[in-house]
Amino acid sequence: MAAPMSLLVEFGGGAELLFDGIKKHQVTLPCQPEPWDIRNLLKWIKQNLLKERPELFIQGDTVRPGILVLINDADWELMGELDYKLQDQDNVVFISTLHGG
Amino acid sequence: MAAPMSLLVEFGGGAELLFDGIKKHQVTLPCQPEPWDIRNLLKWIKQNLLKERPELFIQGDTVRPGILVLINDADWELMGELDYKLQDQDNVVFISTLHGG
Amino acid sequence: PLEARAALSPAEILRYSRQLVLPELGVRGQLRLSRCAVLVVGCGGLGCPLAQYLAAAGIGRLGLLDHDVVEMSNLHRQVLHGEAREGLPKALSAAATLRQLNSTGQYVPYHLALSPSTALELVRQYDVVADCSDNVPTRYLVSDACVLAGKPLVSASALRLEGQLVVYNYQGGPCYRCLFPKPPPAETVTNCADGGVLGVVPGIMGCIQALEVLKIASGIGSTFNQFMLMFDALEDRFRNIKLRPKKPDCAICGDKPTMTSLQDYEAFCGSSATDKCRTLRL
Amino acid sequence: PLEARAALSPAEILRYSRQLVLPELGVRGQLRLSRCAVLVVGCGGLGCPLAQYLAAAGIGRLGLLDHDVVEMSNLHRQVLHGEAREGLPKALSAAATLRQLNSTGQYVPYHLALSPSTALELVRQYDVVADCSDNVPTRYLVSDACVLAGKPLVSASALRLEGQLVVYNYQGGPCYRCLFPKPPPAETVTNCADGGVLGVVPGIMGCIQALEVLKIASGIGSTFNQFMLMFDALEDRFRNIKLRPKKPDCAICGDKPTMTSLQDYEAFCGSSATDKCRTLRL
Ligand SMILES: [Zn+2]
Ligand SMILES: [Zn+2]
Repeated sequence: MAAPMSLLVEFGGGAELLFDGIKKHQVTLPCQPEPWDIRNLLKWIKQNLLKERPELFIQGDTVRPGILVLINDADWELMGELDYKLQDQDNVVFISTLHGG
Repeated sequence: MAAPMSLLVEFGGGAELLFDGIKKHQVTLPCQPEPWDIRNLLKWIKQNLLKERPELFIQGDTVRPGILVLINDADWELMGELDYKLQDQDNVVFISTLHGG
Repeated sequence: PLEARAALSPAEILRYSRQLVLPELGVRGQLRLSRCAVLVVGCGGLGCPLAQYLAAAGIGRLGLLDHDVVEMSNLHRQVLHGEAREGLPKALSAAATLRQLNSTGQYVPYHLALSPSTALELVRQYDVVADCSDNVPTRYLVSDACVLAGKPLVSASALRLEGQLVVYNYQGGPCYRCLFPKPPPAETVTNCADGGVLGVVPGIMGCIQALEVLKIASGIGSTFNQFMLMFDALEDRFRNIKLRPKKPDCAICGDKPTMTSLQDYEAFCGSSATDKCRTLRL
Repeated sequence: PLEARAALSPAEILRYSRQLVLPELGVRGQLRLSRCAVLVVGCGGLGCPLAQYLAAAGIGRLGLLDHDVVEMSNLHRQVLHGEAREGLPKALSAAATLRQLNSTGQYVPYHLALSPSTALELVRQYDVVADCSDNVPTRYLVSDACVLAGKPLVSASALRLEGQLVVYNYQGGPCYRCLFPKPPPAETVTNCADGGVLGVVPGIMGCIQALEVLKIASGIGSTFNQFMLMFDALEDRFRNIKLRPKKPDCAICGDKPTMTSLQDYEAFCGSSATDKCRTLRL
C-alpha cells in the first residue's frame, strides 16, 4: 500500500493553457495499492487537472508528440518513462516544445 | 566533537584568480572540537586554499568589501554571516562583484 | 571552413582586443572564429541578435537565410531591420546592417525558404548551423540536413514569455529526431503571430544561442550537448535539463538509419513552412 | 512619466501586435510602456542591447548617457555603434541607431559623465533607471541618486565570461549600499580593458536587464527584487541568489539615513569614474 505522495507538477511551453493557464500545481496523490508511476500519474492528471481537450495532452496512454516530460530536471527517457516509480516530493514537468523564432 | 564535513566551496567574479583560477573546490574539513562556522572556514581557506595576496580576499576576520558570500544560494546575511554553523554538503560561494559594462 | 590564417592583422588585434585577453579565447580562438562559417536559418527574432553578436565577434562568414520580407510587426523584436527596410527581404536587410557593424566579415544573404532539394548542399558549405526558424517542418529539415552533413546544430526557440535552447548533433549527442521522433499534431503548434512573443525573449535566447555558436566555433566547446536550457521570463528562471543520449534506433542518426536523404517535411508535419497562418486544417 | 494616453494608434497596434496579444502585457501594458521614461547610464556593452530592446518594445522616452566616444575596440560588443561612428559620442550614435529602429520613441542623448551635482535632477526626470556603467564610483552615485529620487534601479554588470544582475530600491527591497556598504579596495577592481569580456556576455545580461525594465514599466513586475541573477558563460549556468532585505542601518535608505545628499564618489571609492585606466594607485 503506497502512502499518499506530494508532488510538484508543472506545465510549460503552452501546455499550461490546457490547465487553466496555471503552471505550478502542488499535488497530493491518494493512497493506492500499487506504487505510483508516471503511467498512473497521467491518468490521475487527466481525471483531476485537465480542463479541456485531453487529446492535446494525452494520446493513448502516453503524452502526445511534442511534449517533453522532465522528472527532477531530467528527461524522463533517462528515468524509465511511464514506468518511473514516483517518490515523495518529486518534481514532474510537462513542457510543450516551442517552435517560434 | 564535530565530524569531518564535506563542502562545495566556489569562487567567482574574479575571486577564483586568487585560487589558481579554479572555481570549484570540493573540500573536506577535518574533525575539530568546536562546530565549523564561516569564521573558521575563512581561516581554513586562508591556510589551505589561498595562493596569493590574502589581503585581496580576507581583511581582519572577514571577507574584504565587494565580495558577496552565498550559503546554499542565499546571501550570508540571511544565514548569520560569520556565525553560520556549516552543515555537511553545504555549498559556500565567494563572489566578487562585477562592475564592467 | 574558410582558409586558415597564421596571424591577426593589427586592425583585428585592436578591434577584438577586449576578448583576445581572455585566456579561454586568445589569439588561437579568434583565428578559429575568423575561419568559421555559420549558417543562420531565419533572420527574425532569434536570428537578428544571434547574427549581430556573431558578426561583432569576428565570425568569418555568415550565411543569412530567410524567405520573408520585413514588416512593421517584426520590428518589436527583429532589431537588425529598421523602419526604412519595410518590404525588403530580411536576409538582405540583415546583411546590410551587419556590414556597417563589421565590414571584415562575409555576409551571404539567401532570400529563399530552405527546401529538401537544396538544404543539404547549403549546410555542407558551413561549419556550424543556427536554427532560428519559426516552424516545425523547417526544424526537422535543418536537423536532418545537419545529421547527413555532420554539422553541429545550435537550436533555439521562443514564444510568449518562454524560450528553449538545445545543441544537437554535437560530440556524439542526440539529434532533434532523437528527442522528437514524431512531429506534434499540427493543431497543437502555436506560432508567434497567434501566440505572441515579448520581443526581448527571443533577444535573450538569440544571444545565448550566439554564445554557444562562439564556444563551439572557438574550440571552448558547448556544455549544452545533451542539455536543454529552458527560460521562463515571467519567473526570471533558467533551468538546465539533462536530456537523453543519441538513440540507437533514431531514424536518421541511429545505428541503422532508415532515412538516408531528406524527405517531404510539410507532409511529415502536416503543416507549411512558409504560410503566415501555419496550421493546415486537415 | 510622459503624458497619459487613452489609446494606441493604428500604427502602434500593428507594430506591437505580437506583444499586444500577450495577456500579461496587453494594450494596458503597452500604454504604460509608451508613457515610461527610462534613463540608460552607459551606452556600452550593456547599454546597447538594453536600449535596442527598450526602443523596439515601445518605451516612450530613453535618456542615453555616456561621456565616451566610439572606438574600434568597442564594436565587438557595443552593437548600436557601426564602424562609421568611430570618434562620435556614444550617446549620439546610440540615439541615431535607435531612431532608425523606432522613430516613435524619444531619444535624449547626454554626452557627459554622471556627476554628483547633476545626477539627482536628471534621475528625477525618469521613471526607471538602468545602470549599464563600468566603474564603482558611478554605481554608488546612480544607486544613491535613485534612493533619493525614489526610482527603481535595474543594475547589470559583465566581465570576462560572467554577468550579474540585481534590481535595487524596488518595492521596499535593498539598495546598492545595503549590499555593499563599503566600496571594494581600488586594487581589486578589474575593468573590461584589463580583464577583457566576451562581447555576447554583456549582450545576454543587457537583454535580461531590458526584460526587467519592461516588466517594471509595464506593471508585470520584476521578480529580481531581493534576488541576484548570476551567469557563468563557461558553464552555461544561471543562478538566482536570495539577497538580504533593505538594511535598517543603511546610510542612505535606512531608517535614520546619515546621507541626505550625494557625495564625492571618486574620493569614496579611491578611483576615477572616467579614466580609461581606472585604478588610482594611492
Ligand atoms: Zn537522432
Ligand atoms: Zn540601502
